[in-house]
Formats: sequence, C-alpha cells, structure tokens
Amino acid sequence: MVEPILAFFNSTGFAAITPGAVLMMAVACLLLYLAIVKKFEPLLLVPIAFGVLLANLPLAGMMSPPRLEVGETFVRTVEPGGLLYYLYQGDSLGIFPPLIFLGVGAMTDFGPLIANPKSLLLGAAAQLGIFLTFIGAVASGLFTAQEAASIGIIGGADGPTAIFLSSKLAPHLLGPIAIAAYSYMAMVPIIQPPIMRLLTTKKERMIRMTQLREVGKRERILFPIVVTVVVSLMVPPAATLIGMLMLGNLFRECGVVARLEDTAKNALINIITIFLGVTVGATASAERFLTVQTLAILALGVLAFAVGTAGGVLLAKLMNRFLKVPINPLIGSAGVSAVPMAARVSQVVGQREDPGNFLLMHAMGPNVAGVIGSAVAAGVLLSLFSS
Amino acid sequence: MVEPILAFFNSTGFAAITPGAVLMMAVACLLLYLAIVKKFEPLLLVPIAFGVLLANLPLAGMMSPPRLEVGETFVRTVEPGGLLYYLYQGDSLGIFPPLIFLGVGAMTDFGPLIANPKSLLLGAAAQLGIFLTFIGAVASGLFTAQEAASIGIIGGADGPTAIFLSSKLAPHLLGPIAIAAYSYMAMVPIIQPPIMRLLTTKKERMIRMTQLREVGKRERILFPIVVTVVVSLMVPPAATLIGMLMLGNLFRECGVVARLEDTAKNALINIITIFLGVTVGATASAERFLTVQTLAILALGVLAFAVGTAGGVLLAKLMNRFLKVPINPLIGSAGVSAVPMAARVSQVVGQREDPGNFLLMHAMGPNVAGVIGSAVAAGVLLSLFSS
Amino acid sequence: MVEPILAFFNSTGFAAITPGAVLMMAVACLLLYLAIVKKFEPLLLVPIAFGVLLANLPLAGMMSPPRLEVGETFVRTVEPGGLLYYLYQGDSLGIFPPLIFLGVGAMTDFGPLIANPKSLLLGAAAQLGIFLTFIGAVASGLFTAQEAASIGIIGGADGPTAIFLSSKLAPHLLGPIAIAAYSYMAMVPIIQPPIMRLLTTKKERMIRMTQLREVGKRERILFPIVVTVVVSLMVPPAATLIGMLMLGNLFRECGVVARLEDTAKNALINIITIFLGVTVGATASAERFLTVQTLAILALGVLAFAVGTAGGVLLAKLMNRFLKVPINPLIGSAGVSAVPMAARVSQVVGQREDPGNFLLMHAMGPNVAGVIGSAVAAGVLLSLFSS
Amino acid sequence: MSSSDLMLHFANPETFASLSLGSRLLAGLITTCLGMGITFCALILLQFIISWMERFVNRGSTATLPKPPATVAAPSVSADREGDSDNRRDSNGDGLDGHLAAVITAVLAHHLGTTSDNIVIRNIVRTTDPIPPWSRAGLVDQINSRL
Amino acid sequence: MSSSDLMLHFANPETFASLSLGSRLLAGLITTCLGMGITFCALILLQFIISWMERFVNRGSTATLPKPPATVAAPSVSADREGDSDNRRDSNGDGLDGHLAAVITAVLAHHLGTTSDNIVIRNIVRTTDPIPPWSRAGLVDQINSRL
Amino acid sequence: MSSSDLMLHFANPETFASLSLGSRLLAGLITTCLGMGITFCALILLQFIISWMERFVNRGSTATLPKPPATVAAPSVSADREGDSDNRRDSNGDGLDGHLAAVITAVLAHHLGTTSDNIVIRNIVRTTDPIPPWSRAGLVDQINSRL
Ligand code: NA
Ligand code: NA
Ligand code: NA
Repeated sequence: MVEPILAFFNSTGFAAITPGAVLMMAVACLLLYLAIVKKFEPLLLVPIAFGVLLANLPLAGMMSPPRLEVGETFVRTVEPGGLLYYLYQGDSLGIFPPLIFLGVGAMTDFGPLIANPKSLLLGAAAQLGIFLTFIGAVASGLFTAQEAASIGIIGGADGPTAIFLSSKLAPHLLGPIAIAAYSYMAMVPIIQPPIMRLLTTKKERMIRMTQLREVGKRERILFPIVVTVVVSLMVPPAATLIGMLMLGNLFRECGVVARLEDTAKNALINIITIFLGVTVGATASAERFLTVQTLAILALGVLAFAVGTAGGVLLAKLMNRFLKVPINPLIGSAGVSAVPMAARVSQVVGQREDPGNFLLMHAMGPNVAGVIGSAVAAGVLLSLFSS
Repeated sequence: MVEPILAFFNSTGFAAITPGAVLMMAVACLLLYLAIVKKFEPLLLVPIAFGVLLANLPLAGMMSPPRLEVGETFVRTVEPGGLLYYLYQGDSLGIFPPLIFLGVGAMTDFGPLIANPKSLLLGAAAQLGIFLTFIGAVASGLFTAQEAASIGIIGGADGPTAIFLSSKLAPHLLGPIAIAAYSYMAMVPIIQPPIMRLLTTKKERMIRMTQLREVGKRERILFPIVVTVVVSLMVPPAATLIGMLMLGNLFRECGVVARLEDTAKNALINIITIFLGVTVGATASAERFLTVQTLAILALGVLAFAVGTAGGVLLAKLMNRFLKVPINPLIGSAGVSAVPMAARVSQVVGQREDPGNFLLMHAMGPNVAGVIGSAVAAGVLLSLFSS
Repeated sequence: MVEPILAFFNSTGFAAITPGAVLMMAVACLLLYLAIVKKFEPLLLVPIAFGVLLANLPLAGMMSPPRLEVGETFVRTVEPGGLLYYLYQGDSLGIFPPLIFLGVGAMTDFGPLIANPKSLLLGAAAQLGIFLTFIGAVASGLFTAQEAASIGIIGGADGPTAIFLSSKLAPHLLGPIAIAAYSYMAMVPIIQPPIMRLLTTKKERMIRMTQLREVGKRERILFPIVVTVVVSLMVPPAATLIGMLMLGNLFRECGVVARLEDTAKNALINIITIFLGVTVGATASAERFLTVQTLAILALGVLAFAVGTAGGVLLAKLMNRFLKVPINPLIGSAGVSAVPMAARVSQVVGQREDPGNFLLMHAMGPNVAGVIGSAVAAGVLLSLFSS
Repeated sequence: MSSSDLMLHFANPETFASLSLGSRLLAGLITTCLGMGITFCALILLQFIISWMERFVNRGSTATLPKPPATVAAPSVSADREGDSDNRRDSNGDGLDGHLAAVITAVLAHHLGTTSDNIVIRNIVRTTDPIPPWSRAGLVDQINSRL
Repeated sequence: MSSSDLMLHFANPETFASLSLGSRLLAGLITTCLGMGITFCALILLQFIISWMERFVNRGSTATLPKPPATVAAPSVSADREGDSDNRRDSNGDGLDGHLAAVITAVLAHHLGTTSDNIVIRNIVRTTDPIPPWSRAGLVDQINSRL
Repeated sequence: MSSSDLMLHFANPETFASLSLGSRLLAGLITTCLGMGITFCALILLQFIISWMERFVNRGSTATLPKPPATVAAPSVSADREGDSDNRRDSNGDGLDGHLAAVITAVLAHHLGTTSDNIVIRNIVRTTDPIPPWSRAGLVDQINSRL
C-alpha cells in the first residue's frame, strides 16, 4: 500500500515543482494584483495572469501538443493535447488578433479623425517609438531582426497588433511582449505626462482648439472602405488587421446590420479575449520567461512608449510652425493609440493648465489614427522580416 | 537607400494590381451600395461584399492556404494561412450553413404551416424553379451536372441551403451562386409581382381566406421531431440541414431551454453569419468571378426565382379545382421561401386588389414549407450528384 | 424511369433502417419526453436526445469521419465528414467540458463554502460513490479499469467531469455514461430522500444550524487562485477542469471583468452546451448503445448516486461526534454536487420535519465542494489509468 | 443505354462530357421528375402526418396557447415574432411601447410641472427580443415603398 | 506481485484480462483507498488554507460585502443568484418585480382614471441576469411537487 | 555590400549573426526610414483622400447626423459611446439615468405616502449598450485619481 502512495506522490506537482515555476506563479499573482486592485487593463491582464499561472503548474500539461497518427488518408489523435494548446492555435495561426480588431472596429468612432484628418500625421509620428525601439533592440545584441521588430511593436500600444506580429515573427517571445504591451498601456497615465510637460511650454499646453465639425453618415460609411483599400494596397501584410478593424467599423456605421455589430463587439470579442488572454499568458512558462531577454524587453517597452509619446508631441509642435490655426501639442501624445486612455491623458494634462480647455475630443483623432498607424508599421515590419 | 524603397514598392499592392481586381473591388462597392443604401439583405450582403473586397486586394493573401510539415506523429504549421482561409473551412466542410439553420429554426414559427398542412404542397411546387433551372444550366452546355445542380438551388431562395449544396458539389462556383442567391432573395418584391398578376385573375386575387386555427403546444413540439425523422428517412443527405433547422425550432417551442434558443438565434447565428458572409464573398476572386459562367449563373438565377413563383401560383390554382373552400393563389408564390419576404409580397399584391384582405398569415405557411422543400430538393440533388 | 426510382429508394433511409435504429429513436423520444415534460435537466437532455435521434437516422452520416489526402506539406479534405463529427472533436479532444466549467465557475457562488470550510469534508466523503461504483464495475467482469473509472465518475454527479474523464479513458462509452449522468442528476430528488431518511434519526434531521458568517471580497478573490494552485499541485490531471472552473469564478468575483463573466456564463457556455449535448448524444448509435454494458452502466449509475449520498450523510454523522456545534447530517447528501438540486433536496427533506428549518444555504457549501471533490477524484483516476 | 446507366454517366464529371445534348436533357428531365416527385412525396407524407397529429394530439387536450389575434382585425400578425412587433409599429404608427412611454411621460410631467417635451423616456425595454428576424426585417420599408 | 506491479497490470488494458477477479478487486480497493485518501487530503488542505485565509485576510479589513439576508427570515437564499430570485418569486408568489409593477400600475391607473386591469406593465427589466442558472432552475417545480 | 543585400542578410536569421554591429545599426536605420516613411506616406495619402471625400461627399447633402454636444459645454464626449456615458456619470455624479430614477421615485413616493428611501428603482435599462468599451472603461477612476 505504501508503494502506490509513493508512486502517486511522484505524479503530483509537489514532486516536480521548480523554483522557476514558483517564481512565475508569483509573477501571475502580481499581475492579478495589478489587474484587479490597480485596475490595469483588467479585461486582458486577468486572463493573461491566469494563463501564466496555469502554464506553470507542474505536470498539468495544459500546453502540451497532441500525439497524432498520420496515415495516407487520415490524421488521428492518439493522445489529445492540452486545452490551452488547442486554444493557442488561434494565436499562432493569426486568427484571434484580427477578430479582436473586428470588435474594436465595431466600438470605435472614427468621427474625430474624419473631422480633423491632420490627426493622421500625429498618429504616424507616434510610431517613431516602434522603430527607435527596434534599433535599440538590435543594438542590444540580444535579439535578431525578427525579435527586435516584435519588441518594437510594443511601442504601437496596441495589444492585438503586438500579438499578431510577434506570433508571426517571434512566437517564443509572445508572452513577455504581450505582458509588456498590456502593462505599459495601463501605465500610460504614469509614463506620458512627464514627457508631455517636458517637451511643451505652458503657453502651448493652454492652446484651445475650435470645435470639430459634424461628420456626415456618408463619410462615416465611406471611411472604412477607403482605409481598407488604401492601406492594404500600400502595405498588403496589414490588410488582415486593417480589414477586420474596418469591417467592424462598417458594421457600426452602416446602420443596417446592428445584430452583427452587437455580436462583434460583445459575444465574439469577449470569447476571443478570454481565449487569447489565457493562451498568451500560457506562453510565459518559466524557462521561456525567466531570461535576460525578458528584462531587456521590459526595459525597451518603456522606451518605446516614451519615444512614441515624444514623437507625437514634437510633430505637433513642428506642425504649429506651418498652420494658421495652431493645435495643442498635448494631443500629439495620444497618437500612440492605447485608446482611449492616451486621449484622456491629453485631456487631463491640458485641463491642469486651463480647467476650461477640453482636449478629449481633439485627442481622439490622433488616438484612433495611432491604431491605423501601428497596423501600417506592423505591415511594413512583416513585409521586411517575415520569411 | 533607393534600392530598398524600390524593393518595398514591388511588395506593395500597387505593383501587383490587375484590372480584374479593380473590377471586383468595384463589384464589392456595388454590393455594399445595394446592401446599405437599398437595404438588399444587408445582414449577409455587407459581409459578402466586404469579403469580395478583401479577397481581391493584391498580395494580401487572406485566402492563402498554410504550408505544413507532416510527420509520422505530428502536423506542424510552417507558414500560417490567411485568416479567411481558416474561417472558410467552416463553409467548405459544411459546418456553417447547418449552424445558420439552427438559428433560423429558433426564429421560425411553423404555426401557420401546422394550422394549414396543405401549405406543404405549395412549398413543394415552388421547388420547380430549382429543377427547371437545372435543366436550363445543363442545356447551356457551360456546366456539368454538379455545377447545374448548384445553380438550380438558387431557385430554393434559401442562402444556407445554396451554400451547403454548392460547397459540396461545386465549391469553385460558391461565390457567384451565393451572391446571386442573396441578391435575388432581396429582389423578390421586384421579381414576383408581375408573374403573380400574369397568372391570376382579379377574382382569384380577391379570394379571402378563413382565419387559421389555433395550434397547440404539443403539436408545435412534435412537429420538429416528426419532420426530422420523416425527411431524413426519405432523403438522408437532407438530414444535416433539416435536423439543425428542427433542433433550433425544438429549442424554441419546447419552452424549457430558453437560454439555448436565445443563443442559437443571436450570438451563435450572428458569429457564423459574419464568418460565412465574409468567406463566401472571399471566394469571388477576379479569376474565378469574371467569367462567362458568372453571367450565365446570374441569368439562370432570375429564371429560377421566376419559375418557382409560377410553380407555386399554378399549383394553388390547380388545387382550387378540387377544394371546397378555395385558397388565394397569391399565397402560392410564397412557397419559394425567402422568408418572410415572399409572404409579404403575397400580402401586398393581395391588398392592392382588396385592402381588407389579409393574406400574410396564410402565406407564411407555404413560405416556411418552402424552406423544408428546398432542403429536400437539395438532399435529392446531393444524393444523385455527390461523389 | 423505374430504375432510377428504385435506385433512389435504395438510397433512402427506409432501405437501410434497422430495428436498433428504431429502438434508439424511441429512446431519443423518451429522453425528449423526460426533458421537456418532466423537466429533467432539459438544458442538456434536449440536445443529447436530439443528438441520439440524429445519429441513428440511417445513412445520414452526420458522425462520419472525413476522407483526407495527406501529403508532405499539406492535408487536404477529399470528402468532408459529417457536421457532428467535426463538432465532436471538441469533446474527444477535451475542449468543451473545461469551457463548460468556465461558465459554471462564473455562475457559482462559493461563499457558503468559504464561510464554512468544513463543508469540504462532506464534499470529499460524497465521492465514495465514485470509487465503490468503480469496484462494482470491475467486479461485474464487464469492464476494464478505464471503463470502470468512467462509470464510477457518474457518481460525481457532474456532467462535464464525467464527459471529460470518459472521453479520455473510454470514449466508446461516452454516450451511455453521459446519458446516465444527466438523467440521474435530474432524478436526485427521487434517489436521495429515502437514503437520507434511512440513515438519519428524526432528531438529527431537525438540527438547526446557525447563520453563516459574511464572506469578504478579498476572500472571494483569493479563493479561486488558492484552489487552483493547491488542487493542481496535488492532482495535476485535475488542473484543466479546476483551472477553468476557478478562472470563471475569478471573473465573477474580481469585479473588473464583468464583460468576460457575462459572456462566459451566457453566450459561450450556451454555444458549447448545444455542441456538447448534441455530439454526446450522437455517440449513442444503436450498435454502441444497445449492449449489456449499457444496462450495467445504468444500474451502476444509480448505485453511484446512492453510495455518494450515503457517504456524505454518514460523514456528517461521524463529524457530529467530534464537533461542539452539531451539523445537520441532511446537508451531507448535497456533497454529491448536482448543483443546486442536491442542496434543495436537503432543504426540502429538512423542512418536512421542521418547516422553520432553512438548510439550503448550509447545503450549498457541501454542494459546491462536491464539484471540487469530483474533479479531484477524476484527476486521481486519470493519473492512475490514462496511458 | 438504360436510364440508370444514363444517370450514372450524367452524374460522373468525367463521363459527362461524352454525353450528347439530347442525353443530357433526358437525364435532366429524369432528375426533375425524380426531384419533384420525391419532394412532393416527402411533403405530402408530412402533410398527412401533421393532419393526423392534429386530430390525435388535440383529442384530449384543450389548446394551451393563447388565441392569436384575428387576422382580419390585426393585419400584420406575421410568422416571426420579431417581425410581428416591427410590423405592428409600422402600421399603427405607435406601438404599445410608445403608448406606455406616453403615459409615463404624462404622469411625470404633470407632477413636475413641466411639459412632456422636456422629459425623454429613452428605454422601456421589452422582454421579448427586439432584434429583427434574421436577414429581413429592414426590408419592410422597401416592400412598402416599391409595391 | 507487489501492489505497484498489480496496479500497473490493472491499469494496462492489455494485461487487465490476465488478472484474477481477486486481484482486480484488490486493485480496485487500492484505487478506492488512494482515491478517497487523496481527495480527503486535498480538500482538508484546502479547508485549512481557507480557514487560515479568513483570519489572515479579514484581520485588517471590515467585510466589504453587504450582509446576506438571514436564512431564517428569508428561506430561499440560494447559492446561485439567478436561482435565488427564481425561488423567491416562487415562494412569495410575488417578487420585487411584481411589487414594483403593481406600484407603477396603481399610480398610472389613478392618474388616468382607469382601473389597473387595463394597464399591463410588461417589462420592468432587472439588471441582474434574468437567465436561470445553468441546467437546473426549471426543476424547482419538480422538487416542490414531488417531495 | 549594397543596401538591398544588407537588408536581405539582416532579415535572414541565419546570416544575421554574421553582420557587424555597425551593419546592423545601419540596417536598423534603413528600416526606420523606410518604416516611418511608408507610415507617413500611407497616412498622408489617407489624409488627402478624407479631406477630398469631405468636400465631395458633403457637397449635395446636408449632414444627416445629429449635432454632437459642443466639446466646451460637455467635457466628457469621448470617442467611444459607452465610455462616454460612463464618463458622464462619473463627472456629473448623477447621469440621466440617475435623474430619471430620481423623478420616478419621487412620483411613486408622493403617491404612496412614503419616503423615497424605501423605494429602490433598480433598473431603468438603457437601450444603448451599457457594457464598457473593450478593456478600458474601468480605468477612468485610475486616471482621475492619479493625475
Ligand atoms: Na498605435
Ligand atoms: Na425554398
Ligand atoms: Na460531485
């Protein structure tokens, strides 16, 4: 009777636990703390953190691949894989991030961008964070071009884009990259304001902007179609992300498919969010996560956000030299995306100087432009570095 | 620095665009116009049209298959396929259309059919359009029997049935067939009335029908079970479509699974509708769509609807020779299905002669019978022509 | 013309029907009767019963596997499989049951268990039914250890756990086991009370219990994390089920991801319930179901519930010998899970002796503990008997 | 060639091309007869079973469902519940919801000493699914305007 | 044969048939002891952690959740929120919703000079999920009627 | 080595290691120029098309959408409708819903001779989706409290 008990003990997780696994479970708990108590992007950090926890439970095998028997006319599963292995296919085959974008598109109002197309320039400038971080990652000597590109995209401040790109270029780094991206997106209110104040004068921060014009229904309907065609022609690898984002937005604006809009931005995006979050977290197993590369990624991620913020603000200042009606450079920082948080940061920083100044609506333009900008940048990187 | 720019330009869609792709994008815009402005079946035409657009963006590769590495005990993805390729598997494996039918069943009230079982005859007669169009397609010399059957099923006026059948018999024609089916279903109010008036006298059109009897709960619950068993025994290949339609209806009528009914007719059908619509549209790439066959399909599709309409009306007139209480032959045209539009056409055409005549409820009987009839006809065609 | 008609007749189900198929369709109708009229677990028995019906329609082939063409770098479907074959992969790969548990976790309030942790002992004791039934199944000589384990788990009174375990250990018995599990769960109000009265005195049944303490938000949030870690370390094969159950519960309790909680317990669980129910039923084809083994499974299933009930009650009586404040042994029977029915049975049986005695809340503790207990027991069986 | 052989050659994409147009049309005719025949058989069989079911099922029971509104009096009773309400709102210009909202607005306005115009009741939500039926509800207007 | 060997043979479907009934029962007994033992160990461990958690977590904090209704006063407080409301409506014959509807109906009737019977408030929708808990709410009647 | 060759070696993980740090940085710089250049090109192209679209599309038509609230008067008009309402409730302390509920409560209380405290209107449900936008609504507090 003792023998089977010993045999059983050897099959428990206690017999196989490693310090790394314990550390990763602690990381999972830290992430849960940030998500639940500090409310850092909880909708994605809660599933991601739980995924980290599950993937590091010894012997649970939730990410283990199946064993198949492959014949001439059949493929049979001899031993099924783990639950998270199957769900992870949605990430690694690039299916989940575009479907998230479908829902994001159905939630996003591009009106402020259509009303003020100059916002697009700010949304482009803020992508500087992506490319300078790319150079930084290359210079560190720790990463290949593919890995560096995946790290740079953290600066896009767009979770699905980051996951889409790194699942294609550097799937082994998906865990730390996704965790960095979502953590820093949540920390935008901490990262951005000092940079914004450093680069602007009090007078600039007090610039008031005129009310945005009304945007007609036709423009709203044409917008997603035009963006899809133009961006996809210029950067074909961005077509999947931009196409789904704009399909969702078309559902929203066309007014005749409310059922589809509703499902895209509720049931569908929620289901995918759960699956994507848990499986992205599950890529962060101890042996993959506890490396010097992860530390470098976390450091470079902050850099990416900071440079992106600066890029947006500085271009806004540059534009003011040429514009008759000046823009408040604080809205430039919203170009990093992190919708709608970065726009709210612009509003709050502006209001601190002048409580009667309402920048939120104006900042939403660069903010949503940043989503398009990051997708374009991701397309360029895919086009240059995918095999 | 010039070289990489040139290299990049060669990777853009501008370098690879073809006149065919431009034409197909114009077709996509036309379909979007019909769907959004003219409100032609928007819930499917919007996704289909956007799918056409996406599939014809040069180099975007959203329908490209993956490259695998197949071993003795594993199948590994070397290069993932496009998003729409993966979603399209739901069409080509015959998974999505029956799930759409699950939701349709949960939305459909078969009460008017149960109250007036003679409606089934009209629902059968209207399938004449399917078979005469089949002969027409064969006679054109452009199509094989399988292709002709897929074209004929347009006359069933039932999107999921058409997609289910053609994905099995002629997947290369799926795009034009689906587009024809949904476009003509939307045009039922234009196609049917002249035929209905041509084949009926004013006196016939003014026939009033007696109120339908109440239908008990037990009958409603037994109905889906009986239909599933009877139809599946007679035409086994129709079992999948009819079975799912009737399962959805059983969810609706049994009264104890409201949760499942709700999900079947909302979240589930909406998710599948998005995926199915976009991927069906994505089969319409320029090289597949811009053929003389497509023109023939569009012409034969109108024929199918017209003949189906005539079949229903003429059988109703024939039945009146034998019935003591005559039926209004205008409800015969509703047998083509296109639920509930064809029934509304009956109502409107009838009311034009006699504003006090309310045919809608009576037309719903043949209308839903037509759904069953088309599924049976599809089963017969599958049974005869599937390999 | 006669020949094709004969050929067609030979392709109808009438030509291929067997007495077994007729009998199974009758079984399906019986199950529908129990589900709809008697309201026996309708949310699962309706889909299961319909699945039984569909799987036994001759020549419908809804469970037939596809024929593939496997190359070095591709896997191509030559002939698609049946709809239910594809949906069934979610069962056989172990994907659906944990996702059901995700939704169950999002619906379950573990407060009564946290308030009274002694409930866990009762939830453990009630698992005796699983193991004694296992011995019974082995002793019958009809079953291997794997099959016996799958039969024993019926005593867990937890549908997803039973399906998860038997899909891994004895997939060929999945149909009868799932049907027995859900039928007996529905019959808990009939099976349990006589045993409860037999094993307790009137005085014991009249014991009143003191009000449960309040449970704080922090405890509620920590609970799912702690349970996941502890149970998964002790019994790694239980990690998938427990992990998903607790993730759902964390969604519920953390208060910052209401969207995900809502989707997990509505759209997602409903979709999976439909797919799981229909495909589990579809495993019950005549040749698999109409065996002496099925009869044995049905008999052993009742035994499992009865022994589990007794186990819970008897441990509660034993505990009363050591506790200062006695517990009402009627809440012990709730440890079999079958949430929340078994707890209501405790309430009703208690109230019959003393209408002022409210046991429901106290019985919910063992009730939800039983869910954890069965998952642990399933993990032990998987650990011992999976290849 | 027997009709069975003809149908086999007709159904096989490889031998299809070898058939003459006449043979193909004959095969098409056979298909049509078979297809319409079987469709009618199946639906007539259903018709008889449903008629028989009515007598058998309803023998002991009184109908359990509420009486549907008379079709003469309520023109727009449609087969789909959602389309129904849709339609009702269309034809009457003001459905039950509108009425209820009007009543509540009036009461509130009376008590607050304001006019109804300043109070907007935005959402008396109906429990029945307000989503239009799959794929067609939006077309009512189209029908009404074109015919 | 050691108990380890026995368990190995028992667990292997190929060698299972070669075991005698006695060996199988012994192996079954070992399985039962192991299984019940581990189940109890795991749940007792959980019990201790939860008890300890209570003291540790609640030390500094006052409970943040509202007091649940006393079980004696409110018989049907169940563990699942939906079932809860379900049950409450069952036992009291008229839940909070019914009450609220009655109040509103009365007010409206008073002001419109009509009787309550002519006004039907169809849908005061509760924000909490009105869908019954997974798989069992419909069974309340069954329990009530059978026991 | 031409810049094309450099980029090829840079993009190939196998030859990447053989490049000097200088070459890598050069390649990184080329990537940055290309990337920012193309991003700006694409978005400037979009800017022109959108500007042109405005003039072209709106030429014949009057705007069909209702005027959005002036940003000066309504500080919290945000790009996502849900976040919007969220925010409005935050900043004003009491949104339209709260107001409506207060009004109804007052009316009912008046007529029932009780105080408002005893009546809880739990659910005036808004038709517009009350679910917060994907991933961020809960962070409003965080922003407000930290900055
Ligand atoms: Na961005
Ligand atoms: Na039809
Ligand atoms: Na249990």
